[in-house]
Amino acid sequence: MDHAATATHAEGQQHPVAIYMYIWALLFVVSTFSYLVDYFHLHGALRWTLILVFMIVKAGFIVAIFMHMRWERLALKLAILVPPLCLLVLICLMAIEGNYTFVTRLASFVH
Amino acid sequence: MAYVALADRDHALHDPQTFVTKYIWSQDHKVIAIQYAVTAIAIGLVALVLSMIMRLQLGFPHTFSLIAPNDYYQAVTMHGMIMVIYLLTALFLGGFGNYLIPLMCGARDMVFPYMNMLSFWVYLLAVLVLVAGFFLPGGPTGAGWTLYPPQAISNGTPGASWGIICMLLSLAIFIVAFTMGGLNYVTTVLQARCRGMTLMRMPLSVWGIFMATILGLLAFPALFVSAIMMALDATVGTSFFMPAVVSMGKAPVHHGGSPLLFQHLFWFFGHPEVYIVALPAFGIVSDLLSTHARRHIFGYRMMVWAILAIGCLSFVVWAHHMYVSGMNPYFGFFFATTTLIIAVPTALKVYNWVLTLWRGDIHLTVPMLFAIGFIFTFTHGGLTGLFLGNVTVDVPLSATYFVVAHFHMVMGVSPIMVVFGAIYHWYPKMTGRMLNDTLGRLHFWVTFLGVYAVYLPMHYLGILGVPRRYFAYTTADFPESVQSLNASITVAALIVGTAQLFFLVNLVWSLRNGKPSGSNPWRATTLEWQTPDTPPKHGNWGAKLPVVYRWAYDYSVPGASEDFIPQNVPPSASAPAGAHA
Amino acid sequence: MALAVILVLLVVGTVLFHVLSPWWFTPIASNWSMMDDTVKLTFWVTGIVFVAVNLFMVYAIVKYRHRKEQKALYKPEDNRLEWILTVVTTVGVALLLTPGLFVWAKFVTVPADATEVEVLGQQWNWSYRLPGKDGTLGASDAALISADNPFGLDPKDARGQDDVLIASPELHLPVNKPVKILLRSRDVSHQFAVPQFRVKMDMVPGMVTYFWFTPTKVGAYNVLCEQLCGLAHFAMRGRVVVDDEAAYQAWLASQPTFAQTRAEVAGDPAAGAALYAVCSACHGAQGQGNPAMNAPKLAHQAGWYLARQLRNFKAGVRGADSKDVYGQQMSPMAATLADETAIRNVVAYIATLPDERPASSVHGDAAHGQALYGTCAACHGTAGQGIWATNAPRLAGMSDWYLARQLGNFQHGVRGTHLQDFAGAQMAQLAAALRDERAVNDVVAYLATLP
Amino acid sequence: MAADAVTTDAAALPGLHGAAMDLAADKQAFPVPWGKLMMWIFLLSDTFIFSCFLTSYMNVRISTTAKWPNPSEVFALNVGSTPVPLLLIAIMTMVLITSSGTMAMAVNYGYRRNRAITTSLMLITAGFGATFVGMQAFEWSKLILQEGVRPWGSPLGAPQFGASFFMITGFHGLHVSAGVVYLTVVALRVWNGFYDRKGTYETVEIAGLYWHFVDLVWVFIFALFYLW
Ligand code: HEA
Ligand code: HEA
Ligand code: CUA
Ligand SMILES: [Cu+2]
Repeated sequence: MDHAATATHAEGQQHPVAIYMYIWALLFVVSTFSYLVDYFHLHGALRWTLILVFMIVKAGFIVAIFMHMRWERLALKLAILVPPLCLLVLICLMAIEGNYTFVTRLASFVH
Repeated sequence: MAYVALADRDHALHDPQTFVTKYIWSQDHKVIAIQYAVTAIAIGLVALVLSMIMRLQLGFPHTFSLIAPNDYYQAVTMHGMIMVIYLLTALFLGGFGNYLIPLMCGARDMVFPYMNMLSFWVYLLAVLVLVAGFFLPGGPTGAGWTLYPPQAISNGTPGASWGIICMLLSLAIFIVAFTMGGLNYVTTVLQARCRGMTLMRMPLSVWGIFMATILGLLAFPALFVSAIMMALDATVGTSFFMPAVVSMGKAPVHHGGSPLLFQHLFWFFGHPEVYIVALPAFGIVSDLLSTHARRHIFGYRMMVWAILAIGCLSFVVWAHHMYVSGMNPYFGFFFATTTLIIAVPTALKVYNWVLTLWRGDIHLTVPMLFAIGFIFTFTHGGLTGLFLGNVTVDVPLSATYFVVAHFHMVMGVSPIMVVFGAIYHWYPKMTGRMLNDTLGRLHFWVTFLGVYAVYLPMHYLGILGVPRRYFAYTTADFPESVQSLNASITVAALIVGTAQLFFLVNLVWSLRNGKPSGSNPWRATTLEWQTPDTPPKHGNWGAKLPVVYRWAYDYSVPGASEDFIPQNVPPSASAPAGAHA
Repeated sequence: MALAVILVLLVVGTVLFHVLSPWWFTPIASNWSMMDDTVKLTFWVTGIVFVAVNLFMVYAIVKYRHRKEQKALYKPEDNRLEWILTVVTTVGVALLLTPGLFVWAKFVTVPADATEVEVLGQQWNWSYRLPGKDGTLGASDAALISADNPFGLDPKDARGQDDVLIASPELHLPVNKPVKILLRSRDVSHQFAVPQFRVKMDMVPGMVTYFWFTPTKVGAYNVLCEQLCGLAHFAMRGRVVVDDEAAYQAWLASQPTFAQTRAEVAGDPAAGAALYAVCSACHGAQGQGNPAMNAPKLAHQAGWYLARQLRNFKAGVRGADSKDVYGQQMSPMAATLADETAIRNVVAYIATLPDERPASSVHGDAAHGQALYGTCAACHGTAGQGIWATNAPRLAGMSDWYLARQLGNFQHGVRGTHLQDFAGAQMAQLAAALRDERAVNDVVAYLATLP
Repeated sequence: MAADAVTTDAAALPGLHGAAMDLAADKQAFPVPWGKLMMWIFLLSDTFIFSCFLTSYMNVRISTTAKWPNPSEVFALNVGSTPVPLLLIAIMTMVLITSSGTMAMAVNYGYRRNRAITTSLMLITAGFGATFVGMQAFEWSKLILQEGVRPWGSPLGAPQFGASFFMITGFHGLHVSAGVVYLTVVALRVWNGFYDRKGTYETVEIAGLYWHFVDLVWVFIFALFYLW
């Protein structure tokens, strides 16, 4: 947490430029990976897991480093990162609902 | 600490010179609050008149027949939407939120006054766009305030061409306005409190408004998105919510959209929305009760946690509005459970309100009367909510007048009670004069008894099976007695409606002739009553920000010389530290 | 203590109102009596809470009202009490929820022996489809819907051929047989609701929803639409008739299958011409109508509408009312048409007649009429051209005196009162929105201005 | 709790307890400038907007019975004669990520009060942003003119494909464009020393937050729309 200390004592968020370069490079790599997932026509569960994993990783880096979340106080981290969780309920239920609609359509409509 | 200084950093208050910058382009949260309140009440009165027109049709369908079916549906829609969004949401957050947050937190103003000012003007624009609907060809939309597609945008629904676009546009604008204001309220509460004002010392009014604002910031996006998508469906011809439909025998132009998706998005907004109008009422009524019962609020911590719990839960109960919508029926289990769980924290709040009165020193002032009226009607309305929340019980009652009765009792009556109580309570601070007491009591009694006479019987119409959103019934559907009951409901509603004149007259008359109130007529502890001058000047606190030493509820502290100790009074012999820091 | 007294009165009054209220559930006619039980249970629990909370509040108001040198008790937290209350409430809530969920579990699981019935909703009426011999429904598609395939069934789907189509809003069901109601909508969301059955469900366009029940009482029940579906939502009625087995089979036998409706041959104008000779006496050789004979213009009126009216006259659904003088004259005339083919032929002939504009004879304020017509336009079309999908006949360019008279008939219960005249009943409800004779004349006057 | 004004030394306490103490502090809950917190909360709200868009897209895509075009073919670019899947999208992604990198450094130099570098880095960022929007315009025109995809339907299959695509990328594009303007304005203010006079460069960081968020959203769009 000494970072936090420096971060708050010195003005604003100051961290060695190198770390941005590093993350930047990482994001490049991960993006390339997720691109390759498509390039090599991976399918099914594997494709999905990879896509989502890479997505989360990238999002994680951007929020944590570029947006300095990593150096913020836990209170702020929680305040910003917890509320989106209630979106998960919406997303899951909407996926199920979409499926349900799809099934009823298959069952009784011309297609 | 580098950052602690931030909160001490005083606003660069632009000092208003001209009349215009003082009262029109004002950045003073108090002026903005009043602008918000007046606009909201004005448009609220429109909705009130609409409701009276509806009642006349329902009560005396053939004697008056003022309106045709399309007018009726337009009235219902505008009535509902105006009341929920443009009256209550705006009044509680834009009005009371703006006025109370900085004063109760001991801030000089909102953190970003300029944006706060914009918020009002954009809100006004939203109202104007909404009203414009009345004057466009085809009139305002008659799709019901839930605006379900395909109905909302297909012929056969009044205002399906211009009205609905107006409505969607107005909602989008309103959301922009609300976001500008809301960001201000939240940030002010979190970052701009005065010294010693910890979150757990804040008055519950602020807590309620704060939580409601957060709900708004997270729930309005769903409405915003669905408004955009529906507007696209209507104008560009996309098929988000529109499946292939044969409207009026014409071949389908849309394909494969999902109407249920809209309903889910709408209620993902809609349910938090109902708490957006409920939570501020919860908070404010807590302060009214405690002040006028000269007793601390009972179980303050519990009250705060309940507000938080209700806020979180309100995002996972939305589909209790959709039990019979044709959604995946298995959702019923999940949503019935989450919905009934909400009853527990809400119940605790009810208990704590009553327990605040218990062993109090109750002054039956006008605000107190309204607060008690709130407890009575809210308990009633909340309990009927349990019927509807329990999926099986909802099936026969859904879409009947039972629902209408439920949500009027809990939203159309109880928060309105709080609005009135709050205005009687804070009017002295806003104007330096008391509202007339006799008129006030008259207003209370007619409104309270009147609305109960309106909405109690309505439940039973619903149980009998009378559907809502019906322009008229035939005797083939329901016995004559339904008609006579509807007639008596209408009479009661008309009386209540006109009784609001007592209030409006009182508001205007007391401005000049009310008896001077002094700075703290109710002998209340919270900071807004401790301002150096009443009404507070721009900047609220004169030279020095207040410092807070105690929670907001030090009433009747043992050993204190007075039966109340303001939050900014340091502990001393005559003012011992309360039990609760 | 006026407040306390009044609050007590309100609580007592509420309970009394509940007990004495004549407004209560309609007698149940399905297997869902458990739903009523859950409702009753909820009333007990919430009722007790309501009384308890409010009476306690009254007690507090009375006992602790302000008096000289009285001081409130300072005791911010009482965790024990809070916990007890939490537990009690949780128990109360669980008490309500558990039975509810059990019943819901029944609701979502359709019995294996339930027969399927499709309800097709549309602005603003109902029609139904039964699976037929093969016990399965054929596939449908909104894109296939047209005046002669109103159900939008797929002609190529073998399963659909024997589907029984019920074009009328009246559905018959056999008593004590579980049915799975499949709900489909043609245009917007509707809701198929019969208060006596308790259960109901929305029908959502673009998908098919369902619910099930077992009718337990022979009788006729009104179907109400309980999802706002546009202007005539409140007038969207149907009927479910629960029959004993014999009556049901008899009814079923008289309903056409999809294949049969496809097989119907178009009417033959030549044959119709001969039949029309009778009609021409009153309605004129060109079907231009004749006020002197009280006979409206027929030319240019929609064929499906004429056919339905002829059937209605024949069956005594229209023109039976003693106050409907001219309708009573028409009935025997319609009776001269032997059968469905005759009706189709004469209608086919009328379709060949030239359209000439009758002189207008009704005087009113067309401008005001235009405002009023906003409502009518929803079904009859902004140009008064008539729309088959809403069962609405052409109004523009038809005999205005006749329109005025019919509106009057609808308003005064002369027309649209027969149980089988659903469209008429619907029109009657909307005609009621026209305040008086003047309003009627204004609308008709406006119609006369339409091309 | 002490009865007189409390001022917690938040930075001192780590972990949950520290978080609790932060929230229990008087005056302010978070050791960040007002504007920064406001931006964070706004972004939170915006997150809900984009999530609703994406959820809707997911729902309609799952529920439609029509064929859903395969994005990796639709968005392929021909290099010579061989179609390379998602080529342009990949490049756009890289551009946006790069812009995020430069922005991050701009913030950094801002706090070091290095006006020249900050300004130039921000302008570069804005430049990348503009490039991104340009590429998007190209992609749109290709989709509309060559593939014949329209918001109300497409020859390739489900009408929701075009609809969702134009709506989501369009809404994101608006965010980017707004960001470009926003960054340029702030950059100029940096240049003319506005923030030196104001005494703090937090505005640069706030602008940065917004920009990174735009990048973040693209990450999700890329994964969920193009790769699904
Ligand atoms: C302020 C607004 C507000 C509030 C606070 C509530 C509160 C609740 N509402 Fe209400 N509701 C609306 C506004 C509101 N509602 C609106 C506007 C609609 C209609 C929208 C439309 O269709 O147009 C609606 C519709 C509505 C429906 C949909 C009905 C239908 O369309 O079929 C449902 C169903 O679950 C529901 C449930 C509830 C529940 C369970 C609560 C709970 O929060 C209530 C909790 C409170 C209590 C329970 C009372 C106090 C508790 C005690 C005294 C403890 C004792 C209890 C026990 C021991 C059991 N409401
Ligand atoms: C806050 C919300 C609110 C309020 C206050 C009201 C107030 C009233 N409502 Fe409304 N109503 C709704 C929200 C509200 N309603 C909603 C959401 C719907 C659903 C719409 C839909 O189905 O789409 C609805 C629908 C609705 C219906 C059902 C129509 C139908 O389904 O066919 C009816 C019928 O009687 C009705 C009647 C009334 C009456 C008589 C009042 C009376 O006004 C109550 C008595 C008067 C008061 C309690 C005073 C009110 C005070 C103000 C309005 C503030 C004005 C400001 C000042 C006077 C200072 N309303
Ligand atoms: Cu159909 Cu309402
Ligand atoms: Cu709800």
